[in-house]
Amino acid sequence: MMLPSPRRRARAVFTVFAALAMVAIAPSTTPARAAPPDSLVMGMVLEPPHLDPTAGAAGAIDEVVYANVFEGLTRIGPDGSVLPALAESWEVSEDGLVYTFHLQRSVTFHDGSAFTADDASFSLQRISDEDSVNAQKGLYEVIENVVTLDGYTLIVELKRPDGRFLFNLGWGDAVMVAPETADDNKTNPVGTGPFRFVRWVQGDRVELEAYPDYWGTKPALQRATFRFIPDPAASMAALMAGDSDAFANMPAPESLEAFKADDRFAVVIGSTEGETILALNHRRPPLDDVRVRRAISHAIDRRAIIDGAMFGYGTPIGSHFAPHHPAYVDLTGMYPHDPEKAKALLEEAGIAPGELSFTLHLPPPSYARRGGEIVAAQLAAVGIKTEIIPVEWAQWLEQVFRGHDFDMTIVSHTEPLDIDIYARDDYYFGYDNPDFDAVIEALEQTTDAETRADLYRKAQTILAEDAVNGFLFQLAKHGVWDARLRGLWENSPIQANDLTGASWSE
Amino acid sequence: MALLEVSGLGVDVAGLTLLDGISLRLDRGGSLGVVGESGCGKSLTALSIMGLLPPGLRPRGSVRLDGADLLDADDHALCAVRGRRVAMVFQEPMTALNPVKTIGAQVAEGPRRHLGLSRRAAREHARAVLHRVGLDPSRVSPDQYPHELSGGQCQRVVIAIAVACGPALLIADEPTTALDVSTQARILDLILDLVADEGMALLMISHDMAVIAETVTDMAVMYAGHVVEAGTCRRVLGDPRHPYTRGLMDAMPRGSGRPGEPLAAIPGTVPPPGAWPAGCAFRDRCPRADAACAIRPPLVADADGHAVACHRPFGAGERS
Amino acid sequence: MVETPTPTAQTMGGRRLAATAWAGGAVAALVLLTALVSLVWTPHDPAAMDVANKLSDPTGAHPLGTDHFGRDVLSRLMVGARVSIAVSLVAVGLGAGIGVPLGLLASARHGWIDEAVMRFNDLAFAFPALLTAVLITAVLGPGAVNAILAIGIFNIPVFARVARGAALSLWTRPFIQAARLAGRGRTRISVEHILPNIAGALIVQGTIQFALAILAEAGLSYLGLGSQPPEVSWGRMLNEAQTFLFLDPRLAILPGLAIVVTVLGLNLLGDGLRDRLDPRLDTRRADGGR
Amino acid sequence: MAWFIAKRAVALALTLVAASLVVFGVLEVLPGDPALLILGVNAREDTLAALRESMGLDQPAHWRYLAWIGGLLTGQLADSLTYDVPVTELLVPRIAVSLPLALMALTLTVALALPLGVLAAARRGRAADGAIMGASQLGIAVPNFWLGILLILLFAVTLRWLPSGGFPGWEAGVGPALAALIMPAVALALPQAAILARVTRSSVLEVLGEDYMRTARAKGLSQGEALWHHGLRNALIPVVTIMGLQFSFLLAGTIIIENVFNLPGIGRLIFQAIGQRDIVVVRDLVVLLAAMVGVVNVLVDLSYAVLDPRLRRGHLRGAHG
Repeated sequence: MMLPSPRRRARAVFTVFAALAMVAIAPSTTPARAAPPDSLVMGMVLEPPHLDPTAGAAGAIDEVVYANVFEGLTRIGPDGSVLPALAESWEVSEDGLVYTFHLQRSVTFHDGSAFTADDASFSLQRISDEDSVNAQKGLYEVIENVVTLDGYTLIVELKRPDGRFLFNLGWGDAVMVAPETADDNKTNPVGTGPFRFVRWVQGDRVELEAYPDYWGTKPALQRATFRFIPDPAASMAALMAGDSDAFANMPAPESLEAFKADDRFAVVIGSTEGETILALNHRRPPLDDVRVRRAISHAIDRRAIIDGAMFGYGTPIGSHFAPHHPAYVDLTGMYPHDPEKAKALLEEAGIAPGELSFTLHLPPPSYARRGGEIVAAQLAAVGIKTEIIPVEWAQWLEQVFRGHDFDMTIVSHTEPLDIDIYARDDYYFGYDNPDFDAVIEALEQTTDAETRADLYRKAQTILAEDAVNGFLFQLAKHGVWDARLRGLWENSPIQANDLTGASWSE
Repeated sequence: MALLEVSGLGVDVAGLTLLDGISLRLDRGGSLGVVGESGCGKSLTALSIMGLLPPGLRPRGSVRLDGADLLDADDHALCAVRGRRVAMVFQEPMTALNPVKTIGAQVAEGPRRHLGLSRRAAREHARAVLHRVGLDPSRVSPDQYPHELSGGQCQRVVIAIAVACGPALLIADEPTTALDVSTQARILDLILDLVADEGMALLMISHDMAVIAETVTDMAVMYAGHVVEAGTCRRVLGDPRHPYTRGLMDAMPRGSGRPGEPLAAIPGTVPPPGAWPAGCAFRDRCPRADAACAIRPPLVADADGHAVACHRPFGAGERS
Repeated sequence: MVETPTPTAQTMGGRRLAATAWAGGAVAALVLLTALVSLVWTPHDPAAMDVANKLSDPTGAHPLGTDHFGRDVLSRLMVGARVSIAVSLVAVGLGAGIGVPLGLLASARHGWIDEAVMRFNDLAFAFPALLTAVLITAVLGPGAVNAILAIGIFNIPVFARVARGAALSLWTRPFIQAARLAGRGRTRISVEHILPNIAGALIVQGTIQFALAILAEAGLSYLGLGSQPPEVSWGRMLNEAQTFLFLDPRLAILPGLAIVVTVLGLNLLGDGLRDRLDPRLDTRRADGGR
Repeated sequence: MAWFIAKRAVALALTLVAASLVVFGVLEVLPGDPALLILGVNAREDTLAALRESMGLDQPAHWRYLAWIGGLLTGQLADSLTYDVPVTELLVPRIAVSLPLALMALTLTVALALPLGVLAAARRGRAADGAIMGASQLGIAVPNFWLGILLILLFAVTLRWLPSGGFPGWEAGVGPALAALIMPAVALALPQAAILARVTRSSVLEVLGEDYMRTARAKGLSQGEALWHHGLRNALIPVVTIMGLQFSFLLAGTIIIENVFNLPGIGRLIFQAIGQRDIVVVRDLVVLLAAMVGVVNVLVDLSYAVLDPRLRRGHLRGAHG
């Protein structure tokens, strides 16, 4: 503050500036704080609104409690496969309509009460009920009836065959809860998992501790803390300072280079189920014209988007399907980046250069906001003007998703195997193709793995040929954690931070 | 040795002379009046003696109190003199008092500092002094604030602050100008009373000849930063020599004259510093001025000590 | 003592402008000039991406380096000046355009109109300004135009207050009284006589509000509620630089310096103008602060 | 005095009612459906309707307004739409961050501004004055969030003296908690201190020219003593006015500063709640902030009466007539 003369003031300002400029090359000298070997602090971007996975769509809920506090009858493994959980085994009837689950014995909830078929029956009925407020009610509405045969046998009857029923039961939305505690799970979750809830400092963190009476393999960690750090710069600082041990998914891909160069950290790039797309509103001409949509696909340079918005992390996709899935078909070559071709297609559709002008609604994540800027620039290069409209999620849901009041938007569809959304009636991008609907119809009726894979391939190809949306890239999972940590998931088949197998190496 | 001896006092600001060649002398227990129109430098003279000139104004010459030159003294020494040896009563009683402190506290401050009294003793002392200046504690509490008092009462508080430590010299700068006529006389009486009781010397500053005539034995008439006439009141008032003094006296009977208003008997107003004419500063307004007045007249005293600075003074007993 | 005449429009030319005010004015003019130049010329296309060349350090081609999309930082700073200035200028203009007539009306009519205007002012001051701006942009959606509205609304009471205060003292002046006796209406007097005479005070306040508006625009854009891409403003650049704080602090430091220098220049100019035009305004500045 | 407080309390209540109406109205037109946000993209229409009903969103607006005000008056705040806990429970830990932060910032502001402002006035026109006023011009021009960024770069990244953000909680000890708040407090305080120092300077300068300062000097008080015993209290009156205004800026400033420093305080809560369309939290917080601003304004008025006895009598007179 005390700066005696203008000249000296200028010099002082310059000194500060120079000091700050050195920040970039300042070596990181402080070692990460040595964490006790039985606890873990996991950083997360978003704080869950509450902790009941059966009563909300927020991924952050599952990221804290899934597999840690709550378990379902089945669970999804690190590779996306369906594994037994509270149901140690099951049989499916010939017609695919009756499922018989044999439950684990000696399972207790964290309040000490035993887990029985009655609890399971309650849990399933609760989410498929008339007045259920489950976010994925549509998945469980297929349940016709639930009966308990004895204390540890549960019979579930379906209205129609559902090839993904066991997978869907593995979602956080179908975890097992006790009737006595279900209503309080939002603030005081009581489940059957290896960790029990300790406390939640709203705006800051959730603390868990190992549950001593856990029925399965006991976790190596005694304590687990989830810290919520919304700001990318702050999350980087928290890792560097050792305030957090791990970020299962680092929000700022630009920071990964720095962590890679630092051998205190392990940088693990994995896959997610997030297909990031430039969604086009087919209700709005000329977006109903496949030539225009193809032109847009040719105008897009996926590589530049991945490099610019995600600093190179992400896999280009040519349809709405995850590249790590066995049934994936690489269709990225169908519309190579070719501005001239794009212009030609537009001309063919009778559109003069500069005539087209679209709105582009962008929700908050950086893949959308930054990706949107690049997409806008690429579209401008072929003569399509865009008006960027940044929106909060609440507004995106109401205006874009439900109100269909948009031309284009960028969003990542993070649910696994969600190609069926293209068959839904009146879905937000308004795609309607009976051929595609038939494929999905067949998929739902089929349980045979190979046939299903074929149908998936067919579906992908139809979407790509129709250039339904601009298919951009599969979101990568940017895991950064202390190099001594073991057992964290590399990929993210569902949004979860399963800490069951996590441990510290010596 | 005189109590106060001012010689060759001048005040300059930014190359401008505001006051020049002021010489005054006041003996222990004596009284001296300084009279002149507003803007002639009376107050500046008083502030120079107190060492309280506004920032930027530089005094020269000498101001000796008990033989020690106050203009040379550092601020620490001056603080020991102010309020203790020399005290001052100001023109505007309402603004001279701090609005957010009780009158008792304001009076007690000086004694606590100069007389080394305890907080409690100082408060008692203040109470007594306030009583002495006519503020009966049963009617005006020392715990009251200035805004709860009338103008006259406030001036009594200001006087109490001045006399609280028994100074040897009391400077009263237009002490009654801001008051209504009936109060004026009572305040003057109080001052004279205190001066007589405590054996203080009094330097009375006023634009009002009547006030001077009533309160002091010696006087000096100032005009445009200079003393133009000085002597005993009897001689100066009885036989004014300087045309300006005569003008002032002619204006006197009107009584109500406020500072700043042009004198009825003299055309024009006091020129501001920097606009003083060369030579005699009064010559532009003087009916008797001639070519000789282009040279500044020296202050020359006669055998009785009646001094006048004029090339064309009125003769003894001459009527205008 | 020399009596200082009360400063009014008539005596404005009297005092000299301080050297610091000249310096401030020069800085403000330079920024304005840069903004104008950016309309016709920038070293590079500020929107042109070169992802391969992202986060480049200063080079000959890019004197201030490139950002995370490989865009030229100098060009973006120049264009950013334009948007920051335009948003602030329009916002202040909006505030003055509504606030001054309100203030004049209040001073001319007294009574319930005056009361209503002043109560509106009180209500506006009861909310923290930034909070209301955040709410406004949440309702209307983020963007430069809505940022203008949010900032402009808070300038209305400030200008109303200054205009009313300055005008009230004028209504008692003889030349106004004379105009009234000559049968002029209050509205006409307000426009013909009052307005020119309070222009000095308004210009001073306008300069200060302009500086505050630049800060406010930067704050809103930093929160992601102001200018949106492809528009560039300094606050927007700070917002984008946030995630690169550790990788490339240059991106955060440069736009901030641009803001500081501009606001400093405007404030110095404002202070100088105030000293020259109306020394009594001294304590009002923080009053209008946000 | 009691009458004065009562009168101000009524005025404050009226302002708050007006504020609550404005906020409620604004939130009514806020685009975005909280139920849809909670249930996400796969939610069905009937599920959404069930949730809206359970959140009370299906009631008519005037009914919801009255229910809200009734809740405020009885201290029964509604449940947050996203966190599903009573707003009171959310607020307490947030206030435990924001209030200390605002108070620290205010303390810093005053501790810096008053001495520097007085010093500048006492040394008017000299080097110290020039330096302080120059620095304050610079301080006013610096956006507080940018200052926060610079502080992070300097003290957290380069020097590694302080945490870059986040809040460990008071249970982690006073030391770590204060360490987390000091940079945000400085970032908030410096620009405000720059403003306040200028106000203090001009206020002291005005007081220095007062007659009673000369009276004090004539008593034998040194320049410093006269300023301390007689000048400051008089000079404080305009300073307190600005301080009152600044408290509201500091409160609002937490919105942006808590985002920069990732602090779980009121500012970030309100920003987040707006994004999540948690209108229950937003409206309660806005009224809370308006109430705090209002209370501070009353305190400022009361402090005038403490500082200046003339106003005390004015209020008493108001009481009797």
